[in-house]
Amino acid sequence: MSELLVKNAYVIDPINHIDGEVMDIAVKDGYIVEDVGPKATVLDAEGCLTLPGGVDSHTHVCGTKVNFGRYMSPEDMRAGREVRRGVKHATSGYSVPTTYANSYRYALMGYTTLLEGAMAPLEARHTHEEFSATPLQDMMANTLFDGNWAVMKAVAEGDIERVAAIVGWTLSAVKGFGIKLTNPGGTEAWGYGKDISCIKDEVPHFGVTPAEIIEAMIQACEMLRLPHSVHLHCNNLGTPGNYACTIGTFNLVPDLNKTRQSLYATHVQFHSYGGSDWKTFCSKAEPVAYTVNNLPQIVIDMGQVMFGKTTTMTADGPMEFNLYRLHHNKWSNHDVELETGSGIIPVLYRKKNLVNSIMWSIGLELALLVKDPWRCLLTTDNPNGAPFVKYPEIIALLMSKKYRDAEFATVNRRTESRVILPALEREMDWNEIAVMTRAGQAKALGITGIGKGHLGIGAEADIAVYPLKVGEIDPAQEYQKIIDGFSKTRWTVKRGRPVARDGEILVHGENTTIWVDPKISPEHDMSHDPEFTEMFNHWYSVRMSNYPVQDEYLKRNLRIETEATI
Amino acid sequence: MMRIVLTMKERTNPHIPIEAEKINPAFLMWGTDDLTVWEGNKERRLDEIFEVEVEGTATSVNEVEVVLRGDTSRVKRIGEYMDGGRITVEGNVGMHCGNFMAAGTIEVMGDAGGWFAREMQGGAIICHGDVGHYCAAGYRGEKKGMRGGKVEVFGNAGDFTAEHLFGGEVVVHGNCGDMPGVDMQGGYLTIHGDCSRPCGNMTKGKCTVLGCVSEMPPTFKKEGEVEGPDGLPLTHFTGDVANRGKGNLLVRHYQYLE
Amino acid sequence: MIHEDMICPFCGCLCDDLVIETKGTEVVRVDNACTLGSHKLMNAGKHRLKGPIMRDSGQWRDASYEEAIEYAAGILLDADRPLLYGWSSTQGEAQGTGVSMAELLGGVIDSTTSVCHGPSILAIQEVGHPGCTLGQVKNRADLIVYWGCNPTEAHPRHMSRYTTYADGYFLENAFRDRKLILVDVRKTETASIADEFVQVKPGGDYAVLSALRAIVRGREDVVPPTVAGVTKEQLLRVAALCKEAKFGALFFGVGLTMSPGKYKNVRNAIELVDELNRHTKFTLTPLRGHYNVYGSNEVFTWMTGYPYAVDFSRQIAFYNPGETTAVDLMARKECDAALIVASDPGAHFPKKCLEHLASIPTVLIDPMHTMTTPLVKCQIPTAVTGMDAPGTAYRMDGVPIHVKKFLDLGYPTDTEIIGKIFEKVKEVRHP
Amino acid sequence: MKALFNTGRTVAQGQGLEVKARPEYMEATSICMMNPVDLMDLDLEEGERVLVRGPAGEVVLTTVQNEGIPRGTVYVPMGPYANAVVDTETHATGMPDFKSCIVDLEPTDDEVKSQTELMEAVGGLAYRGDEE
Repeated sequence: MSELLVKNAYVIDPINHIDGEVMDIAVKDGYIVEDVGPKATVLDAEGCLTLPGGVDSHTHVCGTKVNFGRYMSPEDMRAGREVRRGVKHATSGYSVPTTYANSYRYALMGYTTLLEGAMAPLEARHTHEEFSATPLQDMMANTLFDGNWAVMKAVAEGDIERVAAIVGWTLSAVKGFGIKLTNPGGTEAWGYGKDISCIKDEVPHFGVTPAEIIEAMIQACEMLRLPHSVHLHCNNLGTPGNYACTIGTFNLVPDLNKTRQSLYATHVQFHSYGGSDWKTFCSKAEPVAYTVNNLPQIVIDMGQVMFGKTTTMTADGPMEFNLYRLHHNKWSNHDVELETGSGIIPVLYRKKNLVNSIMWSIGLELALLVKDPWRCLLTTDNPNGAPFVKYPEIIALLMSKKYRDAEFATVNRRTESRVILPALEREMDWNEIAVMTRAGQAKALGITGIGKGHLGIGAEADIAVYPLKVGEIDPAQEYQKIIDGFSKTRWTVKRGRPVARDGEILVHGENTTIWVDPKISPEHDMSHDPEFTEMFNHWYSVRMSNYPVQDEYLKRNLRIETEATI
Repeated sequence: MMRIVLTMKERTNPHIPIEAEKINPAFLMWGTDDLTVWEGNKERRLDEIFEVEVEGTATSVNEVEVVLRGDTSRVKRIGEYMDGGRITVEGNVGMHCGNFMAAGTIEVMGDAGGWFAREMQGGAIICHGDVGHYCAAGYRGEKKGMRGGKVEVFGNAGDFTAEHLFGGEVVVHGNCGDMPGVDMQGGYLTIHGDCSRPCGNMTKGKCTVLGCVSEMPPTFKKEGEVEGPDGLPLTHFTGDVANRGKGNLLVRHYQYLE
Repeated sequence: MIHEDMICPFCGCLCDDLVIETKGTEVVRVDNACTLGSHKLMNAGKHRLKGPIMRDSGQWRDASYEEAIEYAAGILLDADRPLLYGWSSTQGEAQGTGVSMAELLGGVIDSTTSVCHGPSILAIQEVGHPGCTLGQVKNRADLIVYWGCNPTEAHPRHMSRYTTYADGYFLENAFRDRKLILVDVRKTETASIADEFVQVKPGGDYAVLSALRAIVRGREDVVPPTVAGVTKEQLLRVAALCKEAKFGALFFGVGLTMSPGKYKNVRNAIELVDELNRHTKFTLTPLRGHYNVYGSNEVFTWMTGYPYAVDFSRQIAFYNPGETTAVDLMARKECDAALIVASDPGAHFPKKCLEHLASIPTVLIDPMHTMTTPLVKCQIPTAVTGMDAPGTAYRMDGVPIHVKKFLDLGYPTDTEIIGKIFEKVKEVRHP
Repeated sequence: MKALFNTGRTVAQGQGLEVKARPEYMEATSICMMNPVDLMDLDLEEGERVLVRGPAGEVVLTTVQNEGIPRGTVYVPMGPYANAVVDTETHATGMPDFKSCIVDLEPTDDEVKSQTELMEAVGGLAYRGDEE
């Protein structure tokens, strides 16, 4: 039994409608309680900003493709090298750091829950192995279904229940959290070196379109009663003029769920491009944000680009090949049989570069133009737009017009005619930032019920105390203080235990893997379905019995069982 | 002027490498008391490993001369990030001598280990003996290698000399091993002796081989005869065509692997 | 007892469809495995070292596990430059513990990668890796290229499970529809079934790859009439076959990594595949040897940032093959103690390395009496992963497989033994 | 006679891997595969022995003829015998020249050493505790 009291905390807890109240937070055995005894360990927050632990609803930190990013980039490891000390392992890497480095850096910024954005089911074991080497955050994995043969066949047959049954079986088997679609249909086409340009193209050999896949998956997701909605990386990422495809996709989405969105569209910055080629490239954040504002069933995340070196990695194999042809630097590709693909290339976003400057503007425009902060979440699609350590700078950019203008003055001069950023006056407040970095993310992921993203009684005691005195700082003017304050917590508390303090890692830690196990009726159990098992044993290169992730790969874990309607 | 003489002491196990990036005028000019080097996994005070003699003082790094004596063949990283002054190694030197060096002069009287002048930026570095592999080369995974300065080797150089060369000048008076100038993207490489398979995959820059090239890469386009230093007739190639390259390779004699 | 869908712990193919029949601690039947795998599995319980052994005044004697573990921790703690080498034929879990121990000790940790596909990794680090899982090749590839390898002898089921003889979803008659190109310096058995056998002069791979790249780019004009023993006509035919394929898959072996130029050969192969991707779909996969050598690279990478040859002597991770690789360390007599795990440098390292290994304190963790046994001071036998221990292994294409246990012989696992050594190390060198 | 020395895997070597102390492994790895014409030039019959001298030392091997091996090269299965002649030079890549060293071949009547003898020659101590 352990007790902790965070005293004199200036709390912003949007889910519980607390917006700047000085209070004490009592913690017992990892959960927030009404009160604790006199022997509790006391952390005096001294009136500093105290938020629920940060939640990243879309990041790439663990698994095959992330590790390949590390494997192919010893030059990236030359940055971020720190010596082993105390409980802390040696670290290396900047854009694709080691698991420990990721975990420590997120912890120092007050983040306690992460969603790995893309896990290929066939390689799920790898993701879970890395989860157990990411000690200071609770982890979830979105599972890729964009090129899943069984799903596409069921969609072609119009059998949505079968789609749900396949998704349900797979999530249970690979201990996944939610449904991820990355360039649906496009990754299958890439198997033969082709791509799909938008939602109405037909996937070669399978007779379905991305639109059909997306619509079916949204329905299947609700049939399975998954906590999170379908999580979509739209077709046609990164190409001039793709905003039309993005809006077309959004318009497909029905409103099916009262408690959360029906579609989470990720890194929308990369999907809000105008122009007909790179020469006429421009921002279309406005029509995209307008669409989002009109469709409450959609939540997006920014996918903000920040200047500097990084590594792009995505299941979107064909897109990465196009990037490779543009940059002619190194390129890795990894197609996963019957399921998905992936690609990795290093990039350098430069202020001098017009396209890069426009990309940087678009992300900020989206965040400022989407009226409801619960529906545009703060991400960089780590590390695609930038490594997550840039989040504090993004927060400052959103809170300060002055900072945006100062930065805008340093980017490519021709950017001005292609974007609307300089015209946007909005400056976010503390509460909006708290929504965009934890409360909104937890709600979108459907994990508030398991005590994430808020500080109410019974919530997991994941708490971030920042060295920021809300009343004493003017974020619009003193943006450097915002950057510094959000870079390093005074305390990060994970499950009731202080894990970081003033830039120091205090414990080795042990995370929880959160996964979803939909309860499906026996007649929809795919493990006995002859067609499904036949497909497995004929075309996969592993036997069906060797495919599911064994329990021993999940050390500490939280299984969310859902009552599926099939 | 300030002169610092470091003489290697007798060691229990002379095979354990020593990492000594602090042997750099920029550090030594402020005193040697707090400086440490690593002998394997043990951090040692500089004076545990070397006899240290200091004469004079300096107000700028350029007034510092460092001399190394004794068996320094296992001492790595001497002059790493050097940005001025002078280092003279009287004997042999270990790996990574002059890594990232930006200015100043390093002169090695004996032989040098691998990665001599790796990723050099500027200044001058001379080896009177032979150098190991990867002289004036890049680092694993990094696209650009040496970017500036001058490397001069009076003996022979090993394999992968000037790999990923991007700028600056490399002169080898003896022979080079296999694949000098491989993946080079700029700069000048001159080999007075022989070598095999130069400049595979080169995109830019100029490499001159005054001796004989064996296993000449088959993907260079012959442009004609040109006159080289001392009126020597050289054959001028451009390539590497396999990589859309626009580099220049000038050779005295060559032979394909047919 | 019959065990189905078992995984073969021999090569990087990690075939997972084996049927093994056991009677007590005897294996009486192995189905579906190749000759290498079934030979290993049929002898599963045999030839094991009974317990730890140590050298004592010029004699071998039996020792207890406690004594051997104590000795191992002691020599590693005493060393200025300990080397922890091997790691390919063991569980991922043991590899992870090994990395943490190397980190705390300030040692160098390297896997057998450095004498196998290490150069492939160096090449990938320069230009990336256009790859895919093996099922992707099986279902789609209409052209297979084997370069500098001999699957018939080293990966005997590779062709039947993943390439030439495998059924393919998108191929009507897979065997007839798939073309095969073999490139090697010698004419092996595989050559007899190849549509093109390209015999390269030893050391000529780089030149042949460059010539093919130039031809694919339309610059055949510069290519001389013969390149390293291969005629220009044949090069043109090969390039055309590659461009005409709908899905080409190039597999390569140590014929590229061990030949002069080493990783530059592999880099050239990768860049050829990159170039071909501008025309069609093409992938490349190194044929990894040990069943879990790729796992060692994966584990090392997520923990340290580097796939092999990691030097922790300064409490940060440093990587530079050629400097921090096992052969180089031994050749330069740098390491002053060594822990060898699940590998056999005695058989696979040049003689001069062995002379050094024999002269320093060393512990071997291996179930069998190997060529390294005579060279060490102490050996600790453990369970064999995939026989009497379960664990994680990574297939040559990066697919992680849970390797299963089917025997109980009472030996501790590698993870347990290394964990115990690590505990002893931690008692002295507090983290 | 000079030859290029190539090493690599064979099925027999692979099968012997797990039980290296046994004669099967010695038989599988102490052979020198060569072109029949080269064998004739050395005035040897298949099965007779050849002394191979390389950059790091010498070793006696049993000849096996193989028409797939080009003239001027020999193929020796990877293992302790091959490694008796391969040098430690890795060209700073970590990888020795397992496929590209030059050796000298001459006929010999000397016996092929056992693998244990090879290990003892480099300073090892044979273990015999498991002999039946």
